[in-house]
Amino acid sequence: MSATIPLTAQLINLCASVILLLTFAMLAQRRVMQLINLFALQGFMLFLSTLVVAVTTGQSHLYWSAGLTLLLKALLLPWILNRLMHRLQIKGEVEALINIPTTMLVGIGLVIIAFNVALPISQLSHTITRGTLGIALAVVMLAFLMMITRRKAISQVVGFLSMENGLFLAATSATYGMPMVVELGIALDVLVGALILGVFFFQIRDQFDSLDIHHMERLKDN
Amino acid sequence: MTFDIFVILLAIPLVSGALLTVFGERDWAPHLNIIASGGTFIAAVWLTISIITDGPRFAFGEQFFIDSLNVFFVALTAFVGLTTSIFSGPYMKNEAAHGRLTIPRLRLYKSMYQLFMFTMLVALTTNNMGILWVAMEAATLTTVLLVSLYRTPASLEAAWKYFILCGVGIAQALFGTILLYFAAERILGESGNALLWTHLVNVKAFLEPNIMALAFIFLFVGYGTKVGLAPLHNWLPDAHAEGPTPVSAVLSGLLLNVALYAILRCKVLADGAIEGAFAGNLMMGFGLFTLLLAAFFLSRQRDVKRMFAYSSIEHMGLITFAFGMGGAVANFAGLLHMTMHSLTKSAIFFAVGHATQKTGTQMMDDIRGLIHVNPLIGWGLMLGTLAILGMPPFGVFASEFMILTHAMKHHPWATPFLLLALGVAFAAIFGKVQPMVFGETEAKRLPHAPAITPVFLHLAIVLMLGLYIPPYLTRWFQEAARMLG
Amino acid sequence: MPSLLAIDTLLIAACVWAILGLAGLMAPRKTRFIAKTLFPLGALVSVLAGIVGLASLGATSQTAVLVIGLPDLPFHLRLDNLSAIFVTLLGFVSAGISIFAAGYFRQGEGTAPGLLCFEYHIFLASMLLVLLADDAYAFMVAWETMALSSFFLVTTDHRHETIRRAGFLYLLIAHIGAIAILLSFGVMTGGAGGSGDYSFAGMRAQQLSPFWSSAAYLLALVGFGAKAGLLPLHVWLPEAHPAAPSPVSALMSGVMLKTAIYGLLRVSFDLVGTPIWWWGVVALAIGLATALFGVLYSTVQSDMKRLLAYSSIENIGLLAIGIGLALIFHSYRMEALAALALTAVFYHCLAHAGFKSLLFLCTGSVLHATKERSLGKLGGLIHRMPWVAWLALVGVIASAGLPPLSGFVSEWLLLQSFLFSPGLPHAWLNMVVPVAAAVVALVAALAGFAMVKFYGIIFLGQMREDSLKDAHDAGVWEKAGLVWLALITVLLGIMPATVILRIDAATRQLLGAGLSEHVRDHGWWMLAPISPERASYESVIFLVTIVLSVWLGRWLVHHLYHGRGRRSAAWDCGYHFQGPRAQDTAEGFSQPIRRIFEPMFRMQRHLPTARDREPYYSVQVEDHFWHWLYLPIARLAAWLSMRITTLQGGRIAVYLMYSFITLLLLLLVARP
Amino acid sequence: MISISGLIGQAFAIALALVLAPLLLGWLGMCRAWLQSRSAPPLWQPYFMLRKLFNKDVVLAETASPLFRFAPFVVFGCMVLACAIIPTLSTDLPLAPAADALALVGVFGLARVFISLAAMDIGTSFGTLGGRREMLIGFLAEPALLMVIFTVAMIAQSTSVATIVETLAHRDFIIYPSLAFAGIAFTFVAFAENARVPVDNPATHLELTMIHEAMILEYSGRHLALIEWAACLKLYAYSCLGLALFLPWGIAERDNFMALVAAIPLLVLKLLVGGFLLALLETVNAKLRIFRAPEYLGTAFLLAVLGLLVRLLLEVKA
Repeated sequence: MSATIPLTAQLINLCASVILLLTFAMLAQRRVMQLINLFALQGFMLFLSTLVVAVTTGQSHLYWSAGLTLLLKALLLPWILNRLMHRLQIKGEVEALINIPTTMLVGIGLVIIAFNVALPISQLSHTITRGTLGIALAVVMLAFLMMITRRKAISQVVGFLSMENGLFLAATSATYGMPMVVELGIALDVLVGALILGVFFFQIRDQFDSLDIHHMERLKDN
Repeated sequence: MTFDIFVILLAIPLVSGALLTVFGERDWAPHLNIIASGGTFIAAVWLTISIITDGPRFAFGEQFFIDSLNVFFVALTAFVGLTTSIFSGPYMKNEAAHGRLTIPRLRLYKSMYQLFMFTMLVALTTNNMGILWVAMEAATLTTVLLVSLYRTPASLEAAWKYFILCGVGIAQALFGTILLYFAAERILGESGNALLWTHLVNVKAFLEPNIMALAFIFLFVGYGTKVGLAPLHNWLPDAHAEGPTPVSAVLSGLLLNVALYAILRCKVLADGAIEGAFAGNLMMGFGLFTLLLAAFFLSRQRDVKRMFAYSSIEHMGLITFAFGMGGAVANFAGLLHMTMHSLTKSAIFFAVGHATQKTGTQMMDDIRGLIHVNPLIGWGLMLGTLAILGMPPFGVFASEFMILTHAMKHHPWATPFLLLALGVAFAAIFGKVQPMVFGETEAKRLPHAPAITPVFLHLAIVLMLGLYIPPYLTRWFQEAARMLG
Repeated sequence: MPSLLAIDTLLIAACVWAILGLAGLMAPRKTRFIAKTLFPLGALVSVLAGIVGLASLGATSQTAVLVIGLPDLPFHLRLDNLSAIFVTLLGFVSAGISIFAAGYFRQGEGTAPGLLCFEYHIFLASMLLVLLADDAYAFMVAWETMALSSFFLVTTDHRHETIRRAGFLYLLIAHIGAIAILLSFGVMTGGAGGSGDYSFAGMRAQQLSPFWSSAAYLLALVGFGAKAGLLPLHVWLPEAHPAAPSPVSALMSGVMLKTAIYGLLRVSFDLVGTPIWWWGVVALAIGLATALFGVLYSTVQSDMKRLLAYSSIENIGLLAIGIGLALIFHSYRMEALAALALTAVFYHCLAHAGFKSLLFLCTGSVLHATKERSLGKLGGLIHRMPWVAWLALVGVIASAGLPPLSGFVSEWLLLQSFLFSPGLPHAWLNMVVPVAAAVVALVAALAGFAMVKFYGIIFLGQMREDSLKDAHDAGVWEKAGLVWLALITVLLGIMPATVILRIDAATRQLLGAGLSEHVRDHGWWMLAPISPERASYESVIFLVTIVLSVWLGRWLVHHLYHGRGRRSAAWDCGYHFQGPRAQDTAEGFSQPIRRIFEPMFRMQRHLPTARDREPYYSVQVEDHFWHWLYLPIARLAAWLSMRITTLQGGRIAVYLMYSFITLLLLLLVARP
Repeated sequence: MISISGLIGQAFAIALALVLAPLLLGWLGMCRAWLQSRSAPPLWQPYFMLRKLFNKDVVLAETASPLFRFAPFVVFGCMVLACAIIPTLSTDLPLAPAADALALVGVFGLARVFISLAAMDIGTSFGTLGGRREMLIGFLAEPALLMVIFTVAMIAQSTSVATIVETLAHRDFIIYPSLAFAGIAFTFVAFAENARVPVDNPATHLELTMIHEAMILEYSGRHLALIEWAACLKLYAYSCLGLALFLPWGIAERDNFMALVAAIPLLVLKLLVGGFLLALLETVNAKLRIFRAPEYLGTAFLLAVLGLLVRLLLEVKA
């Protein structure tokens, strides 16, 4: 079966698989610094896969979005996060709420679910990269899981951004990209969001003396 | 000619938002805020009239589409936006006088307020499901800044939760949008038209049901987070309670509506593609669950704004349930209820805002005897509460009556739950508000006289609609309800 | 053909009331203008409404459709005989209360007089609309406006925590009742797959299966029962009535409770279709329990308005009994007997409206004169307030169900209808129903006990407090209102045949049968609902005989002997110089009742012992229903809320998990 | 409708009641004295008492209100009315339709309420105590009495006392077992209502036991005379009611003058026997504690209900 798949598709599938792997790595990662690096790498892989799709289909706007991805996801956001890390002097380990092995097991379960959910849909696809939809969904879910299990505000943000990466993967690989105006809008939102978050971090640290989100459990009803 | 008015509608908040970002600290800035809102409202009315007379139309190519459904929301949004800006004038001055806000924050508030209006208007009028998503996300971002305006630990926590939960939620909606595009592209081709609602709605019967179901689930969870459907609602009470009161008013009165509007647009597509009432059942289930849950939350509240936030959740549940039932009557009732809820809830928040300013606390146990402090605020809160609880002759009752009777006819199993929730909510809210309004207190004057007009203006409209819905409004609602199927 | 239809006149009356209210709202502090101009004008409108109602009895029903309302359900109004009776009641009784209020609200109490005037007149207008409404929406709007305006009236003096709580309880139960009523209407439109026509005409046209019609009936019983104060939804009544200003208590007890009876009659006889025999049994059983409960609790109260409130519960119970009997007879097509029972219901509505309003207004005068409503601190007021005292005596005798006043007529009719129940094609009913009559008899006798307590302790004996010496009699307006209501009570007492001939139109409308054939054969003074051989009552002769013998006896005694007399200290078996403290207290008077019916009460007693420094006796009577029904429900709701609020635990990770799990579940389970 | 003979009969019945009532009390006193081996007072003793009281001055308590003076007349009037309605000699009474058996209960109730109110009017401890106890007995006795009336009324298909008498006395003779129950219950009630021994003791002023006497402690002169006379009338009315319901034979029908003449001695005879039995029962019974009264009257009520059920079970052919 694999023989019938063209090389470009194989390349895209490879990129997607690497992204999935990186997501798992992020899930397992204890250090914030490493987490950001992994995130940057994930952005880079996303750029690669978008580029391959662009080359394969020859759609010009995909080149644009590939460039945007590289700029935003692989360079700008990791840089902002790094700056924040230094400015806020965040060190030490990322404390997970659930221990890492359990998280990994849950993550595998999620991947299975994601693949199964996506399976009937990807079979309908006429694009060459239909398998990646499952992977994209899995990435989204794993990022979700990461946000649930992490305790530091910054790692939650990384989780959030990596979720966006998953979405982007779905958009480019499964559908050959959304309309340009939409993609631009999305990118703008992500950027503004990240900036606002950056401002937030300072305020949070000012008020709580920490970026640990367990300080932020005052508003409750019980 | 009509093209212009739409551009003006969008341009006024955008431009004034930009202006206020720069000149927000000037003396005339609050007036500009009100004038801009007023201009938006006038433009919205103009647009509405033109839509009623000329029928639906496009703008900016096919990127924007205004029909009787969303023009109604535009008008409502512009109206509540105007009254809220009137209300926020003295309110914000008082806050500044109490030292809770600095001048730069006021600037931020005004500019973000206008930009927030802009994002909502874009979300309402866009024809592109992708831009809809972008606008929703942008609305989230602007309101996050508004919620965290006080920069207190509590407001930061609320804003953080709001941002993360809604951000994640909205991300699900994006996945849903991608899936929608994925489904549409197979029929509409890879042109940029595959996300245009007017095109989608033409081919909705040919969309692949499996993909559409999945897409709808993601869209529903995503925008549903923003609507505040349980159990995705957790951000909502925090954000409402900790932000400035005008923001609570527009969040409750407008943003929730816009999110629900997004779901409605998606539901129309899902209904066309999927056999059976999949989307409707989903909405009914979540609506009922939300309604019940929120009702039980109400009785444990101590913070007045938080309690009314839960009340908003409750009403969103009811409205979602109504639209879930579908059909001309239920949709009509749902639209009516959205209108009533927007008007009433924002009026309540206005009154609550003044009340909390007077007493200096949001804790209900510490607020007593509002009727002595200021009879108009006291009565405003009292009447608003009674209205939101569905007491006739206020309009909320009219829509609840229609929803209930329709439910009785088509889904009798749901009525006991509906009534249980409404009963519990009544006991909870009224039991808390009554001692706040009545009773004894030591009075205190505010540095700036409160703006009471918006409260009673809203309540008067709600009262009128409870007794008499003008025929043109009826036709308008019916037209919109018919479009929702 | 008159150019102005009766229904239009009534609508105008409602509008005038609303305008009067608004006029009050415009000048909230001009007490003189409000009291001496607006309230008397309101009374005038009331009289007019009463006359229109009276004139419409027996006329063909009139309908009207207003422009306001829902788009596909504008307000339908209809004035038929059933409404007309209650409109008459509303008009004539509220006239007296409004006149009284003109004198009563002179100082204003907590709320600005103008606002009170507004709430009061809106209350009147909404009650009128309830009676006229001919579709579910109009009915509900009017019904809830009525609840709302009366709620604000109850909480007039909202500075007291207890009054606020009373108001809250009242509105809550009213709201629950309204929900049940709405459901009942929903069922009557046919429920699932029905017509969905929410006008009353549509409901009449609907053919319901016995199951659904029973459901509609039971829901209506719950809904209207909550408003009327039927067990176990009565708890608001003894709280709200004492809290409200007296004219409001009078209006609520005298008129508003009757609108609930009206609603129950409307649903069970008019809208829901053919009744089933056990409906009547249910109403009968609840009515019996309510009546007995109400009267027992009324005997043990120490607050004069609470006593009257419980007495209202008792009377509502009697009305429910009558409705139950009428339903039983009606379901077996024994229309003549059903007409007898239904006439009793109507009559009792009218009678109770008159005498209970009168009594509440009297307590209002006492309250104003003494600032005191605890029975333990009153006494001997007949010396200081002769007008109020003698007029109250009229109310007391009527309320105790004694001839020759109004209360007796309705009780007599009710007992008559019990007496002829054998003949029902149902052995059980035949056995049980007469025994129920015994309970009615017990209730009537206990009502006498309660009323003697009420009157004796407030107006008779020695003054229990020194401050009572300064009490003054009611003013002119108050007196006028009291006299008006006393007149109604007396007239209803001595002219039963005339009144029943009027009522007949309504019974005939509901049942197709009435009492008029039999009643008309005799003079206006004689009431013989079936035939004089079977039963008859001539209250005029009755009254004349008693008056004559009183007068003759007096005349003879004074002429044959002498009229000499002198004053001296009370003898009291030689125990002279007993102070007012030696009299029975309110608690002491009801001690036999507490002792005999001990299990019916939830009592907390403190008895003095020989070693007490400061011996004291206290007894508090609580309602069993609080303890066994309301508190458990409240606790359950609180417990549920507590459990549910743990969902909002403050942890963002948990919140995220909720949405994650929701998403997963939907993806896995919810597929089309 | 109203015949001259009827009017004459009515007037005669009232006059007879006014005359015979004190005599009945005197007869009762005589019988009691005999049964207790005392020397008996004369039969006219109650008349002596009334004459004495009418001639005396009235001493009113300082705290008495007009109601106090008004009440004796109302009570007296009520009792006269009751006696006028109950057929003693003839069923042809023009006043009879004015009140049926239910209204009769109402008349007694009205009198009771007035005397109780009057008792409370002075504001003494004994007065209120008496009023309270009187109302207690009243609400216990009234249901039982109504049940008795119901039983009888069901037999006659009427609540009109005249019709009941006509039905029982002048139609085919049938044995009604239910009437036995009702009769016993009625006797119980009659004792209680007339302040006789098991419930009250007319001959004592002991604070623990008195009911009726406690209420009229403050009355004097003509007022007391009227009340005492009214008490006699009440006893007479109850006796006649009992006779009319359970031993109606001998009461004349409409337009039967001969029977009317015969009815008078028969009535006197019945009253003599009845009075003796009453005295006998009173003598052999002991006074009950006041809180035994509910049990006593509860028994009466139970018997009456049993009578009603027996009536429904055995005698009604469905």
